[in-house]
Amino acid sequence: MINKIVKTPAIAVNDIHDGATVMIGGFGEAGSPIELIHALIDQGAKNLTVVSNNTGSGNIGLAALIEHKRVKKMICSFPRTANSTVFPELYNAGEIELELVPQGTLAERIRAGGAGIPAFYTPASVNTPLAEGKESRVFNGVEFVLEYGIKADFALVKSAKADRYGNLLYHATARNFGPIMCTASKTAIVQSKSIVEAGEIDPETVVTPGIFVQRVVEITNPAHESELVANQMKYPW
Amino acid sequence: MINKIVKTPAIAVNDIHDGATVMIGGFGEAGSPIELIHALIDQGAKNLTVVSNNTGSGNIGLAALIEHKRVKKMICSFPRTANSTVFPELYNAGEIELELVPQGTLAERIRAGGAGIPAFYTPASVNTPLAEGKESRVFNGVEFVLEYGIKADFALVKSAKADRYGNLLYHATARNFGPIMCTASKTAIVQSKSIVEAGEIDPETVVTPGIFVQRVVEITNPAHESELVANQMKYPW
Amino acid sequence: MVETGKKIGWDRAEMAQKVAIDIPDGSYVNLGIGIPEMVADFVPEGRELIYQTENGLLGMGKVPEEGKEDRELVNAGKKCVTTIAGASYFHHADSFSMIRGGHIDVCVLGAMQVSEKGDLANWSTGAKNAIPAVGGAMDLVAGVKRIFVITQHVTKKGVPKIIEECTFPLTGKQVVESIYTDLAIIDVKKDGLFVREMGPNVDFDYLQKQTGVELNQYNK
Amino acid sequence: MVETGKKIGWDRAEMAQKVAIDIPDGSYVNLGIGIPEMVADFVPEGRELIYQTENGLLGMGKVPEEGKEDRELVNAGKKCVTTIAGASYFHHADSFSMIRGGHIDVCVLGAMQVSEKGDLANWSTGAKNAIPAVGGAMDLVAGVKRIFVITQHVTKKGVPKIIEECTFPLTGKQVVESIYTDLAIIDVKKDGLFVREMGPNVDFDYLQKQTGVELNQYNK
Repeated sequence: MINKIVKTPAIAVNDIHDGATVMIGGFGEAGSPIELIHALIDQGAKNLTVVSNNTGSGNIGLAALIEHKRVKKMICSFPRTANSTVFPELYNAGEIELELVPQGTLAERIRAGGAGIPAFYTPASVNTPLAEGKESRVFNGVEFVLEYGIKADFALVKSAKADRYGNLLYHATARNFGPIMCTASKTAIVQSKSIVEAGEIDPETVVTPGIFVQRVVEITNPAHESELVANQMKYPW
Repeated sequence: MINKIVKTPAIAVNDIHDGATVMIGGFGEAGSPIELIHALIDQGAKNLTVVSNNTGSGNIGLAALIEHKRVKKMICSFPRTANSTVFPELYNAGEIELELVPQGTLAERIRAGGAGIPAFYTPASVNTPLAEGKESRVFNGVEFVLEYGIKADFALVKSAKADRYGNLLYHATARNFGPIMCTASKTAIVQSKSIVEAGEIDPETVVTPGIFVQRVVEITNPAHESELVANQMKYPW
Repeated sequence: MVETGKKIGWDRAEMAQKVAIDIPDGSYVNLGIGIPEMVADFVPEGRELIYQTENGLLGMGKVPEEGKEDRELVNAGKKCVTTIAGASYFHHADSFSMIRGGHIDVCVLGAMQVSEKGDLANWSTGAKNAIPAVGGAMDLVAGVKRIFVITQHVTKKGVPKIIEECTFPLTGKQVVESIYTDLAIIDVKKDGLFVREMGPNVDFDYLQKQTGVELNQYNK
Repeated sequence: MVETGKKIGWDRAEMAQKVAIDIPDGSYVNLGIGIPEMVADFVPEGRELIYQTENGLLGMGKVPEEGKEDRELVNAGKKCVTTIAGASYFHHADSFSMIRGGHIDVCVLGAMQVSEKGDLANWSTGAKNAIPAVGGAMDLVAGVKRIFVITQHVTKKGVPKIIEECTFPLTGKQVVESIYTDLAIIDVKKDGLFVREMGPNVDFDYLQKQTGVELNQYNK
């Protein structure tokens, strides 16, 4: 019987190796898989390349992973938040690399990685510093830039409902990067608010088909990032 | 108030012009918008370029549109069916053009057209006759072929449920090309088995967001293509 | 000549209202973070606009009542929002397919600088120690049909933001259609910038002095 | 030497069974139209395979009971199917993301010709008046991790299908991992074709005579 359910976040992230590329879902707080990130901090893997839209808040979640110097390089669109100094300090100290990618290009590069598309052309960033050094090409009189698919060794993603096959439903705008990150990673690890029996999720409504998911762990009461930040929590606590 | 609902298929297809590119949903019978196609036959537009996976069955639906010589060119992956001689006869007589595209490339080209991606690379068809004359390029030691996005003036699509905004749900494998064709066409025209009030479709389950749809017409009892073919029906009847 | 002691130009709410009036009924609209968000409060009676937020929601509604916030139902500025009846959620690649694919009618953005040709700079001053952060701005200006900019006419230090060539790194080249400032509404045309409307107690000479590039008047 | 009067080789069901045995538990599988579809009937007890059909369904189930067919719930061969508990529907671009993106473990396809290098020809004879039709075959061979071919060893006219170089237009180059015929199971290796197993009453000499290219034996 196919059963992708694992018991704890620690087991779920157990084999993330030093130097791995890890995609981490979330748009700010929404969809951020905090419990999986904390398990990864406990696990100790370092020299990670992290693909995530932001760089985390306060001193918990992704910001804590960065603060503990586990991240060699960030690939993201918006590495600034009002309430975190972790990334800026390391960046200005030259201790973390940054590949800045327009948000839509980041999303499309992840989707391409998952869809077996090695490269595609986009109009975003043409004539801006972010297109410097990149190949460009004119189609029908309009200039486009060549961008490459991104794949990862692992993805950490948060879902609302899952089953043993790895079929996923998300909640509201917590969906964001989750579905495409699952497709682009060899091992997609999902923390889900609930796990239900196979067949309880209507096949018409499945957002991430189970084929894209390798492990699911149930986290029924995930922490709220903004609450942890408001309480000035630091991980590990 | 935004209201994309129109009363009849005739009104829905009224402005399809001679020479238009028209995407037509469906994988065989599943998802084929027969009533819209028949309305298009009645309407009379000709010299059409049709993008559709197949070329229709018997003498109804897409096969009838082809039989009435309204189609100048087909862009499709599988122009053969067990029960239609319409396309083969015109093709062998040199009266219809064919651009044969691998099914996954066809799907991705349509998606690219809708997503503002002018071109992308795919491994499908490399080293085959379908890659002849196409640009190719090696990424990480593997050869890929350059393929271009496809856009259309109109799309004809079948859905199961719709609302006044054009939000759509589909039924089972009738979904196939519908969602991507809506995105790639200037005017997406949808026949829906039912139309419900805005808000009745759960936002988590919407398959085609209304932004991609311009017109919706309710067809509560669509004809079954296989029944029409079995009864040797010919359109117009 | 502008008289002193009188209110000069529009306040933010009035600027937002001016933008709102120019968005046609039935439009799909993406509002940037900050002043652009205020546009939603001034949609003229009888018009229905649909708001897209690039983090995966079409049919964004009003700010939620206090105590009813859902921290995972947010807009691009990460503020809590609601949904209208008829909304839909989707993932980021689908969201930017809407944007890049030209399906959004209007995008309203803030600006650091706008050039005579409609070039927009709104993501970075290029300063050495600034952390570069671009978000979805480059995709929006590349893909949305009409780009409206809403901004103060000059910086807090009084430096013109509407200039001949942007000195800050660009977000996009030749992308802005119209600029809504506290002093005027200015259209970007092939042959230059044209003043469509001036705010209360603003005259053309005053406006020109606050602007880093030559302005034109319609019908002159 | 093969004795006459005895059944030579495997029938279609046995061929399908041989393929089924070689598909690991938990695999995601795409079955081509025709004989490949029979593979699903022979999955060994205790294994769970998930079937994908490229027209937008993961978790395809058995043929429906008579009278319970849904004409819009079909497989790639346009035959009515059912879904398992845990199935999902998706559109064509997402479906081929699964295929092209390397997420399907095994694809079983029919063949017109297979070459010594594992080239596959299964979509067109290249004949003048034939209507070319390719479907999803080229995407499948380009994207799926392991391609198994199931085919009669020779054509109805007795012409070998396993040959040095395909004469028909290719579906894909160097894509086939193993060939399951009525006479043998043959693995495509870098240094040639290797016979892994022969059917009842088939010996190597007989098999070689039915084959258009030199075969190798393991451990020889």
